[in-house]
Amino acid sequence: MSSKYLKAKVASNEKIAEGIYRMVVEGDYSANPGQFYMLRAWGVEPFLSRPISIHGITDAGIEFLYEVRGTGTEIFSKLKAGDELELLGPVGNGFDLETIKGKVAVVVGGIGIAPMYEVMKHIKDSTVDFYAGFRDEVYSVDYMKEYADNVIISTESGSVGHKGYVVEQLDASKYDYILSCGPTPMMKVVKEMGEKVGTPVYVSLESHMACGVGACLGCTCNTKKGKERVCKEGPVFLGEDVSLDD
Amino acid sequence: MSSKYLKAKVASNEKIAEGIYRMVVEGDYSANPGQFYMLRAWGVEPFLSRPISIHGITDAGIEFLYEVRGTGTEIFSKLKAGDELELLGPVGNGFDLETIKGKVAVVVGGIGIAPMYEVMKHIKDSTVDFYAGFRDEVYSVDYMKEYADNVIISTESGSVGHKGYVVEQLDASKYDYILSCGPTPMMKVVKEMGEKVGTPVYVSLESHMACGVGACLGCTCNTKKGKERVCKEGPVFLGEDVSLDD
Amino acid sequence: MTSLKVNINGVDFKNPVIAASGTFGFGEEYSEYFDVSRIGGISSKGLTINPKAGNEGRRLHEVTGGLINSIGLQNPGIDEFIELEIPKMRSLNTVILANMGGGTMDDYLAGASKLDKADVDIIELNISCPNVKSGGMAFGIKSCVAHEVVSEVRKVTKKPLMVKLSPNAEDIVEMAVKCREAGADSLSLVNTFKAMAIDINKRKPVFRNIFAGLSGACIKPMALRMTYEVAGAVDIPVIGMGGIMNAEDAIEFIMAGATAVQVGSANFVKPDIMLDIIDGMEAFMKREGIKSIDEIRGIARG
Amino acid sequence: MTSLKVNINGVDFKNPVIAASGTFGFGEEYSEYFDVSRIGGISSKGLTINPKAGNEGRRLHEVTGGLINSIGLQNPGIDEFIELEIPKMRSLNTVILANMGGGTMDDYLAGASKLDKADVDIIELNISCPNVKSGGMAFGIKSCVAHEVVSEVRKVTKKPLMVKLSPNAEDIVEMAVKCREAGADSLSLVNTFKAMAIDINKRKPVFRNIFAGLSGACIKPMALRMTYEVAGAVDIPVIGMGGIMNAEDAIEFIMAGATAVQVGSANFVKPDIMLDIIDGMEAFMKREGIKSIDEIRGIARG
Ligand SMILES: Cc1cc2nc3c(=O)[nH]c(=O)nc-3n(C[C@H](O)[C@H](O)[C@H](O)COP(=O)(O)OP(=O)(O)OC[C@H]3O[C@@H](n4cnc5c(N)ncnc54)[C@H](O)[C@@H]3O)c2cc1C
Ligand SMILES: Cc1cc2nc3c(=O)[nH]c(=O)nc-3n(C[C@H](O)[C@H](O)[C@H](O)COP(=O)(O)OP(=O)(O)OC[C@H]3O[C@@H](n4cnc5c(N)ncnc54)[C@H](O)[C@@H]3O)c2cc1C
Ligand SMILES: Cc1cc2nc3c(=O)[nH]c(=O)nc-3n(C[C@H](O)[C@H](O)[C@H](O)COP(=O)(O)O)c2cc1C
Ligand SMILES: Cc1cc2nc3c(=O)[nH]c(=O)nc-3n(C[C@H](O)[C@H](O)[C@H](O)COP(=O)(O)O)c2cc1C
Ligand code: FES
Ligand code: FES
Repeated sequence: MSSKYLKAKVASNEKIAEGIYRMVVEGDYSANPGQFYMLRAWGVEPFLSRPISIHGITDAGIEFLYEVRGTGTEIFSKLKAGDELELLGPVGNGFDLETIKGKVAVVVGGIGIAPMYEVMKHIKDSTVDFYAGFRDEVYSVDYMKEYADNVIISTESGSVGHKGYVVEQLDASKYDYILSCGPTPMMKVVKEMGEKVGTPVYVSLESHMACGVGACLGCTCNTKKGKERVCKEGPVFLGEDVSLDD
Repeated sequence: MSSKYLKAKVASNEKIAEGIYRMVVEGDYSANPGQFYMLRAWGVEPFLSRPISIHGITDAGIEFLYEVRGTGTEIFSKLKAGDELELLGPVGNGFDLETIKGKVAVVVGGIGIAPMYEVMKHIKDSTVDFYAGFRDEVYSVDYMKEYADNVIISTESGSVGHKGYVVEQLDASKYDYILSCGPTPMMKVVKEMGEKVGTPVYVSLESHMACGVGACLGCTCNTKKGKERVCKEGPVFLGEDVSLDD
Repeated sequence: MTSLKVNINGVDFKNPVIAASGTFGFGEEYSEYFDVSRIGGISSKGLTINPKAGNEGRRLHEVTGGLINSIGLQNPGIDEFIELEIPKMRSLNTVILANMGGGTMDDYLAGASKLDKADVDIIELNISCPNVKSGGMAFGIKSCVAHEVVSEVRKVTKKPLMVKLSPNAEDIVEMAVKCREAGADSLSLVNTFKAMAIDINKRKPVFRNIFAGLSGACIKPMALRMTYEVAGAVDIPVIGMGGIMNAEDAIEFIMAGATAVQVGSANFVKPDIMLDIIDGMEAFMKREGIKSIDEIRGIARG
Repeated sequence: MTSLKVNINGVDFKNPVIAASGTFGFGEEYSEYFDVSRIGGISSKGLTINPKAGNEGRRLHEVTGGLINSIGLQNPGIDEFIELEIPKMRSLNTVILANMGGGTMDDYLAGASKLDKADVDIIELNISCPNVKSGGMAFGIKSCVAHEVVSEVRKVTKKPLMVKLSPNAEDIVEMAVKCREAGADSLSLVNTFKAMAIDINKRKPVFRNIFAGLSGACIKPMALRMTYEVAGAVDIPVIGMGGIMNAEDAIEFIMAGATAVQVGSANFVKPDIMLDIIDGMEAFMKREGIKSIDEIRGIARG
């Protein structure tokens, strides 16, 4: 699980929903679920590399699931098989899957689904309920089912599953652990629900990053222990340890 | 021949020699031979568009012949059929082909050959001797022959034709007009040879450009009339009117 | 109805997007490429009392996110501008700013006196020019020097006087305050940043004058900061510029407190980029339910 | 034999490529990615006498050709640096520069006294820090203020004292001269440029402190100019930085007169970019038949 800086070839890059792509990159990878890579497929512009979670690791290589938001992800979306990508990683801590056992809820919103495929794959001796919320179009859930005991879908538009927010479906007291990734307001609700009933909640945070390796202190968040680096001590934090206020 | 800013699709882009590419861009074009376009196939980086001469205009579109020198031409070289290109032009004056008649010598060095295909195509009622010098590899001469009465090749390496510089083959006194494009030191020699025997020499200059339309005054050269813009009054100048000193 | 109209020193602008001096000629060159009457105004290329040939040698050098230029104020002189260019500019049907430079106080005064009687809407006084008397340090570096030039020029013209600040000023806020005290009706900023490049193969500076002016996207974060600071320090209109490439950039300058913006180097990236900027600003305002640009001017100042 | 070796204030460097403060941590983070012992030196993240939590809110914002940062000198304090970090840094087997900041004169003096006895090779004094007493204007803006700090710090340490200049100085040349007069053994420049960004959707500045520091490729042409000017004004070693992305950039700084260079934001683009720069400089020198970097230092100055 040592980190490296490497160049690798894109094996495939397909659009799986509106603005959502799944890219497979060739090579031999090993990482802790929940870790991420700093990706780059350009020269100096845009200046910074982009943090993208590990979606899956297979014999064919590593998979990333990403949403097109701006310049960087737009460039990713245009990569074709054979194009080169620079990867720095795996970085960050990932989930502590030795501890997380029993009845587990995985709660994601939108592209927050990205890291959870690899995570669920590695949760052992547990039952996993997978709660996924989307604005309208549902993606990736089909193959996520592989590792989930139950799948509960919500959409804001009501196009699939429960009409409304994902958290409306969740009863935190039923679980030993809750793992969450998605928009901050959603994770805040999940964290609070867990705290109310004493269920530990792990959240995977986002932050603007420059170095990705813990050197620049640009990505810090507020934790009980003071400022911690999302790229190094995170992106996964125990909900009660971390502040989700801006 | 009005100038426009447009987007067009690359029809083809092939390597024809080491570091030399010929690109065809779709659309309907008309221009004065010797004019050029400001080309762009990227966002803000590199910041400026690149001046590239019209190599040929056909029913299929417009042809550019270019040498990979740095970032911009490198990006051009990677364009594939269907990719988009931004074109501003045609700009500049081009050659005055109403005047240029009789016994004409066209003298080029390296990629200076680019504008001359379209130029020779349009020289009427004349005999055209085409002198082309290369470092080593010879390109484009095959189809240039179409419009030339005689083709005289020189290479510095001696791989094809005369071993040495192209100007060593030229007897300026034999011609009514000489047209030249290539490295400045070469054009300087041609200009001086013409001046010695009273043969008018037209040179096509290069200069660093920003706007390409005559607005920024960044591309000026020294002429008898003072500073003139290579992108507007040029790139073609009468040799005796223009200074080729840096 | 969304309105982009602004008024600067009594002059009405269709919209707050003005072509920056030196990047747009006298407007004619670009009129082949788009309907120039749609932009808010044009600041002429920098004018001097006598015609100027400009600098020798390389004049342009590209850098990451922009370019360095060493044009050296090449221009036909104010007389020819008045005689030949103004009539053509007027036919472009937009506001005319006459950008004027000088090497001595006398140059400035002679130029301003002539422009005062000419058919231009605003005089934009470029104080980034090297001061012949003080060994070439620009008028726009020390506030006291700028104060003197602006005061004197103020006396010879009743036209709206916009003073264009140099980002190389020792203290841009003090500079703004002094220029306002000296009688400026409005301020525009920033001019180019003092910069240089070296040709490592030739082992010498790219430009004959060694130093030259940096512009383009690369300077935006600093230009925006200066605009924010200056807009907070004076009560006259501030026109922001420096690296504006799109509508979002322009809106940032407005939210920092600018009354209008100028667009320079971006014109080299796309000849009709100012139309994209105008349209983009309008689209943003519609989306956000903003009726007049006044609603968002300076809003980021809290 | 091509040699990249340089000596600064009696300290030997394998090569003139030093990691810039705040972009390279204490070196450990990057040692996973490449052999850090190959670089010339490491300037530690900015240290203060007491531990600092740094700034709240957004700390980074990307811009064309670079980034704006508002880290706010987060660091564990000089005591912890001495106890825990120096031993680890030493094991990286390269020159250690301790970059030190402060909010008051006392902070600087207390910090310098401690570092004087610590196992660091050079103290790099960061005078871009806001001066608590003078309403937050940085020590590095007015030469007289900088002169005072440097003089006092000079008294409490015998270590080589490198003063890191701010590009926001009113007059960078005067600043350099004053710092040298005050006892600086060498100068490094530039720190980040004062800049800002506005989030147009939130209608407010991106950073809590409104202003923050710009770095990266976008600042290179200005940083190079300042290095050229400063190297011409003082007779002590000048260490250039600001937007160095590759060997060509580094060579430009050397030809402008820099003894060595520092590389900051480029580390974010490619973790081992400093090795590319070192290798590229060596290749250039071989190609051009240059035996020692001294042969080209300042050569562009003519
Ligand atoms: C640890 C981590 C893991 C992530 N995993 C994924 C993933 O698996 N799939 C996915 O689609 N997205 C993921 N993201 C978010 C992703 O990094 C951003 O959407 C992306 O950087 C946006 O870049 P852009 O150029 O498309 O957008 P722009 O808006 O053009 O980006 C501008 C700048 O902001 C930064 N930025 C913008 N949004 C964010 C954000 N939300 N978080 C951090 N930086 C941001 C960019 O890095 C860049 O510096 C992750 C973020 C983090 C921190
Ligand atoms: C009127 C005109 C017509 C031209 N026609 C052709 C042609 O048909 N085919 C061809 O291969 N080349 C042509 N050139 C040269 C071509 O424009 C340059 O080779 C090209 O701009 C280099 O860009 P780059 O990004 O690859 O190199 P870089 O070195 O990365 O360019 C850096 C900067 O220098 C400028 N630049 C570099 N070299 C030159 C140069 N010699 N002249 C002007 N600007 C330069 C670039 O525009 C850019 O601003 C022409 C130049 C001019 C002025
Ligand atoms: C090629 C060029 C020529 C310029 N000439 C002038 C000038 O004559 N007078 C002037 O006040 N500013 C001049 N400028 C500065 C611009 O008007 C503008 O202030 C600066 O470029 C910053 O804006 P930008 O980043 O949008 O280009 C010139 C800029 C460029 C690039
Ligand atoms: C994230 C970040 C943190 C920085 N922290 C410090 C610091 O603590 N002390 C300091 O003197 N300079 C600091 N700097 C400035 C750099 O050392 C350097 O002077 C500046 O970034 C310009 O160089 P560059 O363009 O190569 O990054 C920091 C820069 C960045 C980007
Ligand atoms: S991104 Fe640099 S410390 Fe996290
Ligand atoms: S490139 Fe602008 S005038 Fe020629």
